[in-house]
Amino acid sequence: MAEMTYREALRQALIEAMEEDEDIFVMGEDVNKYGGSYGVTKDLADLFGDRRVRDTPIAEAGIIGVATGAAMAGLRPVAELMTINFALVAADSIINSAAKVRSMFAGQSSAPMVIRTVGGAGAQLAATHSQNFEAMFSHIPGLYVMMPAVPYDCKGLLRSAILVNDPVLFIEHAKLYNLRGEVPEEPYTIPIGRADVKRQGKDVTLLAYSAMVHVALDVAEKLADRGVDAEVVDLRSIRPLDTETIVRSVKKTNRAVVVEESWRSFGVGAEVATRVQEEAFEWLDAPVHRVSSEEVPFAYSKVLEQAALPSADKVMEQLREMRIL
Amino acid sequence: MAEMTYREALRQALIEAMEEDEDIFVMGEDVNKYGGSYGVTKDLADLFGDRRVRDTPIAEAGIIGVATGAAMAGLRPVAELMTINFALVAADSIINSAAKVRSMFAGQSSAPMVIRTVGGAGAQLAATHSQNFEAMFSHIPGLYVMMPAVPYDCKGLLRSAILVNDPVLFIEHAKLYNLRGEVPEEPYTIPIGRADVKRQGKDVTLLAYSAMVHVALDVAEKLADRGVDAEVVDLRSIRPLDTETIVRSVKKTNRAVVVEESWRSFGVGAEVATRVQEEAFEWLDAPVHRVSSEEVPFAYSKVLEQAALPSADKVMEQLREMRIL
Amino acid sequence: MTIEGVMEQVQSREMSLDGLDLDQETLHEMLYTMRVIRDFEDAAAEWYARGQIAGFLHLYTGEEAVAVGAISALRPDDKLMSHYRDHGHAIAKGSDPQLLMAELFGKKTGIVQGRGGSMHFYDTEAGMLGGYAIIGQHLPLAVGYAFASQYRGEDWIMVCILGDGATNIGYFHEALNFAGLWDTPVLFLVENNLYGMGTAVDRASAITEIHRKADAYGMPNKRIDGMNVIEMHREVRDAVAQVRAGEGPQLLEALTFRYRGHSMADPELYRDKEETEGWRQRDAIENFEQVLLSQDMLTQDEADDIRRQAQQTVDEAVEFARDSEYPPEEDIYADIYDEDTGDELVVWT
Amino acid sequence: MTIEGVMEQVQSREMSLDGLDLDQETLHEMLYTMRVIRDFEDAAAEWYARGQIAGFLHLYTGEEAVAVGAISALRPDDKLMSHYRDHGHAIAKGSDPQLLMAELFGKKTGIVQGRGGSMHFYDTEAGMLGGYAIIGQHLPLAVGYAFASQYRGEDWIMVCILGDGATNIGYFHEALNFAGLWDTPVLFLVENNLYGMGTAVDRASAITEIHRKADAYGMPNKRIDGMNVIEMHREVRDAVAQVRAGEGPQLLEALTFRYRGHSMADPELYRDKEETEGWRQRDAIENFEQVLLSQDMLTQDEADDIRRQAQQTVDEAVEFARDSEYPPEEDIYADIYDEDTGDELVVWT
Ligand SMILES: Cc1ncc(C[n+]2csc(CCOP(=O)(O)OP(=O)(O)O)c2C)c(N)n1
Ligand SMILES: Cc1ncc(C[n+]2csc(CCOP(=O)(O)OP(=O)(O)O)c2C)c(N)n1
Ligand SMILES: [Mg+2]
Ligand SMILES: [Mg+2]
Repeated sequence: MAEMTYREALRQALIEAMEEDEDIFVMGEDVNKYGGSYGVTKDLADLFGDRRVRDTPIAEAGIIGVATGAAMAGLRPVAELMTINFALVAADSIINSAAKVRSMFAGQSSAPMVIRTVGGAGAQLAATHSQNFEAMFSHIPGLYVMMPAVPYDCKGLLRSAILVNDPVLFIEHAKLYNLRGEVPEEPYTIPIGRADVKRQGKDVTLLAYSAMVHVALDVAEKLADRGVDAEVVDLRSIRPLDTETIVRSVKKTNRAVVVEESWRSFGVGAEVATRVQEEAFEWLDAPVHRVSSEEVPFAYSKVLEQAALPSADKVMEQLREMRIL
Repeated sequence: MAEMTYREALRQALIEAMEEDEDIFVMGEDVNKYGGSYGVTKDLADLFGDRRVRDTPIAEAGIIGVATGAAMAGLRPVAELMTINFALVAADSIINSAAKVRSMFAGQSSAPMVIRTVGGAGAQLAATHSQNFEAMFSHIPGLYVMMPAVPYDCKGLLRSAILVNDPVLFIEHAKLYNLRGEVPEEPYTIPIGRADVKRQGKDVTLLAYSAMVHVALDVAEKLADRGVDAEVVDLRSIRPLDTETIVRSVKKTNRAVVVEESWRSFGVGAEVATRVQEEAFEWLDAPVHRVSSEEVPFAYSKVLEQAALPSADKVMEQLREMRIL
Repeated sequence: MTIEGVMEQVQSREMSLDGLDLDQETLHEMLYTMRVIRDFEDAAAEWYARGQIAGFLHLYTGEEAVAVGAISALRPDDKLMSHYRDHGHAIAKGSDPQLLMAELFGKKTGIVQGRGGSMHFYDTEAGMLGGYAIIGQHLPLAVGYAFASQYRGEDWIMVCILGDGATNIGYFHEALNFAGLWDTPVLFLVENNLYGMGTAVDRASAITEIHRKADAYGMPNKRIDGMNVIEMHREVRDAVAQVRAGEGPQLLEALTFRYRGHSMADPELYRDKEETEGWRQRDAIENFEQVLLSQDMLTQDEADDIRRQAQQTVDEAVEFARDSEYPPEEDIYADIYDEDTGDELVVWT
Repeated sequence: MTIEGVMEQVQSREMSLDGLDLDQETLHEMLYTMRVIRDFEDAAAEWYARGQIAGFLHLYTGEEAVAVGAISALRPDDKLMSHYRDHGHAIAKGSDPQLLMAELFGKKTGIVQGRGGSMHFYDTEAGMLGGYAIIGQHLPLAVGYAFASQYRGEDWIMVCILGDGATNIGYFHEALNFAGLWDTPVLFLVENNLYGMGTAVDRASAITEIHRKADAYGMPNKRIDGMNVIEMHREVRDAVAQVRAGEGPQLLEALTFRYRGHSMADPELYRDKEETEGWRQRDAIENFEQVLLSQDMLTQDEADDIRRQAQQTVDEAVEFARDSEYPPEEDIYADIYDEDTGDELVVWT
């Protein structure tokens, strides 16, 4: 297996798919001449030309609408939203067009498309550029929502996202693009809806996704030093959520903490915790707790931003309160 | 106390506030000449003139943006979005402007405004016109989210919404406008963030809001016939959520079911259930369960629409599964 | 606005068949289709009043010339997307009125199996690719769909129908810019019926010559007479020929009027009865029939026959709708996601 | 596009003070402000490279004539809203460079206490009512804010600054239509620097004469020379006089160029070094200084002095920023909601 970055794994998935299927094209702000604001589409225009790698105006509602229309006509667009914060101006296109045409038109239409975008805080971009909206979009029937944490998952999940016949919101994390990891050279898929146990353990389950998986793994290391054996479940897919894997883990460990970068109230952790108590109530030794971002708009200043984000320390603190430590 | 409809109670709150404060004005699609698509602003133009009751173009992002700008300048707009479904085209204005200016500009600005809108299914309006987005907007720090169920709460909560110095998303329910109830003649406020126990009981807590309060009350009657004494808590305020009242009730009854019209996954019920297990874990005899809308886009046909909605029967079924019945 | 005030604004010509290759049969067909639309809407109103149709029902009565004139100028493989006031467009594009009426009744036999109702007709076969109820939302969809024609080197085009009110929403701006920039083969057809719900054009739009908005995208545009089915046909034919030839998108603004309220719930407080009456006097269907009669393209017997046939078509549609079954409850789970997706791609637990 | 190609498109005049009541002191002030902006940006770039400034940093280098020319034509009580490339606008509107620099450093003494950083300056006192980082979002805010002036019968106006790229988003359309319809006292000032990030105007907009988009809202509009601080002043002065007089909103498109990348992260792969070089040759600051010297409105000594003072101002700003404290962690909970709201209105449990 080759080692490559999260960014490169995504790029490879795109290239492989585009080589196989002429109907796949990429569109978005600055994906061509600029090479993508986070470099994922770098040089794609050289490989596939302006016809299949299309710069767009700054018009996210239009971008997703145009992509949806093209998908309805049988093409397979991979549309990039520069960041998920801009998904708000496209929220109607995503929720009321892309996610609706199949059911509203009784299966006569569909929108096989991927919306690639970037979420997360940590880069000092302040209140409107540091948000996590996965919980909001995962509320919507008709959408899939993916959030990979490692290069391997990037490549496999993006391929699945491109191949399924329904719209996928594929949320990358700005702080992970340079993360390196093992990635097979050949194309492969990872099923959407399958969580991944990133670390086996028996004493407590840490449920995390995207950048927070790395916080959870970090915590698990720290716990191991203190003789506590944590299991780390990487949700990977937020809609659908892999209740089975989550519940299996909690039934083994009897205690769970969700580590999420989204705001606590009405966040992903709420759904995860609710499912756990719905399906593993008898197995739980303690309530499922959440370590989330503080419920505040993110500030620019590093001190403030870091104070609002979840961290290994905060997770440790939570585990201490639960007397797991 | 006078008896009046939900619609009339809202209208009265608007009129009282507008009479008191010249800075308050109403804007939205068809609020003037047409009288409001659900009639809440009927004849307001006759009372306050075109200057203070302003028809707008069909441009929801602009409507909320303009209202936010006016609020930043010290006016107090009450902006109507014809339905919450159209809040998606205004999602960025709501979340990234109205809810952000106070914190992002360190208190130098603020957006004291009310966004009045209508949510809910049941009127056979199909997939894009029947949605419930309260969970999505309640995720956002900086916003308040209200959902009154009865005329009394309409008048008191709308007054509070108008008086607070931050943006409030005020979601009415299309099926409740003709509901009648007792409403004081004089102005009064109800604190945002206070749930209301609409029926006292000791055997099980039904947690509901908006139209589902009436389903819950209906269930409570049915339960009473069978000797089960249900408490019905009307959340009223979704952000903030009144954890105190919810938890107090569950500590008394030891069992709770959320009845919500929103889709289950990542809905309001998830947050409610999570808080209950976080704060009343030891008191719970059973997991908190949710009776929600089926996770499907709503269809037009009445059979299909009704099949997807929560109902007294479905709640009864859930209670039976929990062996409360 | 009075009809006179409005019609001054278009070069409203007499109906003339000069330069059009519309044979008698086609003309009769057009008249028939206009009558079917009119009767369909009357029946819909009736059955709404009787409680068999529900939801929002937006009728097309009065605007028939726009749909029939425009769509008669298309090829069968051309596509159409419309807004929620879509009955006339679907009928003109060739959808079966029986399936459309069944949809209004919420039946399983409906064109979208009772899922969408009045506002969401969709008929792949007819190329009627949806009625959309979020204002402006279908404009970028139409551009994207049309883009596929261009991407694949095909020569069908897309007609995207919208209202005057829809020209004020952001979608309009973004979609027209995309179309202009990418030269997608789409014709935007604005039905300017002078009102968006209860708001007159000049209370919603900073300019009232709606078509001139297209200048901002370098897009050829024109205001035309939407009450004149022949002129509608001619203008759309010409525009479509250019769009098909790859000359880029265009926009036409058809002036027209809805005789009824915005939806069945509309008390029409915002306008006088006289205004509507003026328009009814200039009824596009009666006018067209008169012209055909006077030009000897139609006999009175044929006219009566067409009237009778149209009514019969609609009666049969109602009968079909009434006789059809409601969808089974389990249909709610159908078509949320592709049901043939394998485990290697998606797992639900 | 080369500068020659672009400048053909404006009636670029020689700098002439005819008809302007700009006294020598004001002219010196303008030159000084331009220099402060230039030096401020150089310092920001330097301290970004040194890791003391982070996030997205969009510099205004090259565009100084736009901000200074335009804002010098405003009254102090006029308001301004800007996009994320807002340093120049804040400085020109009178914000203290020390507070601005402290903001870039993320300090508690910053103009918004470290909450907003580069993209979100806000200074009530100066009437600089925000830098906004979501493209187009501030346009309706500006219209709404200006509406308050009209609603209350006051006569201050709003200037709303945006980029060429921002004219393609739906917000632009909705906001300009609102402004045109309600006649709100707002002047839209488009800084057309030929690129939105890495996308040239003609790859993003169906028409390249950006100002003509305002025709769609019946709004007077004009393309002007954004490299000529005197012409900027003159045009904005004239437009503002009309806006203030209640004649409705206007739009000006200033042609200009950013010498640096879009943000500090930009490798500038999408354009040649020569293109930038051409513009630098016509530098607005050097040009202005030359004209003042040649017209005897400025001596060489004064020019040197201004240069020195500007540099000193910026040096002091950096010093202030460096010496200031970071905000305390508990600040994250400040200003989410009004902290003075009583229990009768809101209860958090
Ligand atoms: C985004 C959005 N806002 C508001 C509405 C409610 N609404 C439905 S139709 C309509 C009026 C549309 O007018 P116009 O575009 O002129 O079409 P017409 O009904 O006159 O044919 C409005 C405001 C909507 N469906 N979508
Ligand atoms: C809605 C939205 N989409 C995309 C972006 C990312 N973005 C930031 S600046 C920019 C380019 C803007 O160009 P222009 O308006 O011309 O202003 P300039 O930077 O040239 O001054 C883009 C695409 C954003 N901030 N907001
Ligand atoms: Mg209309
Ligand atoms: Mg630019």
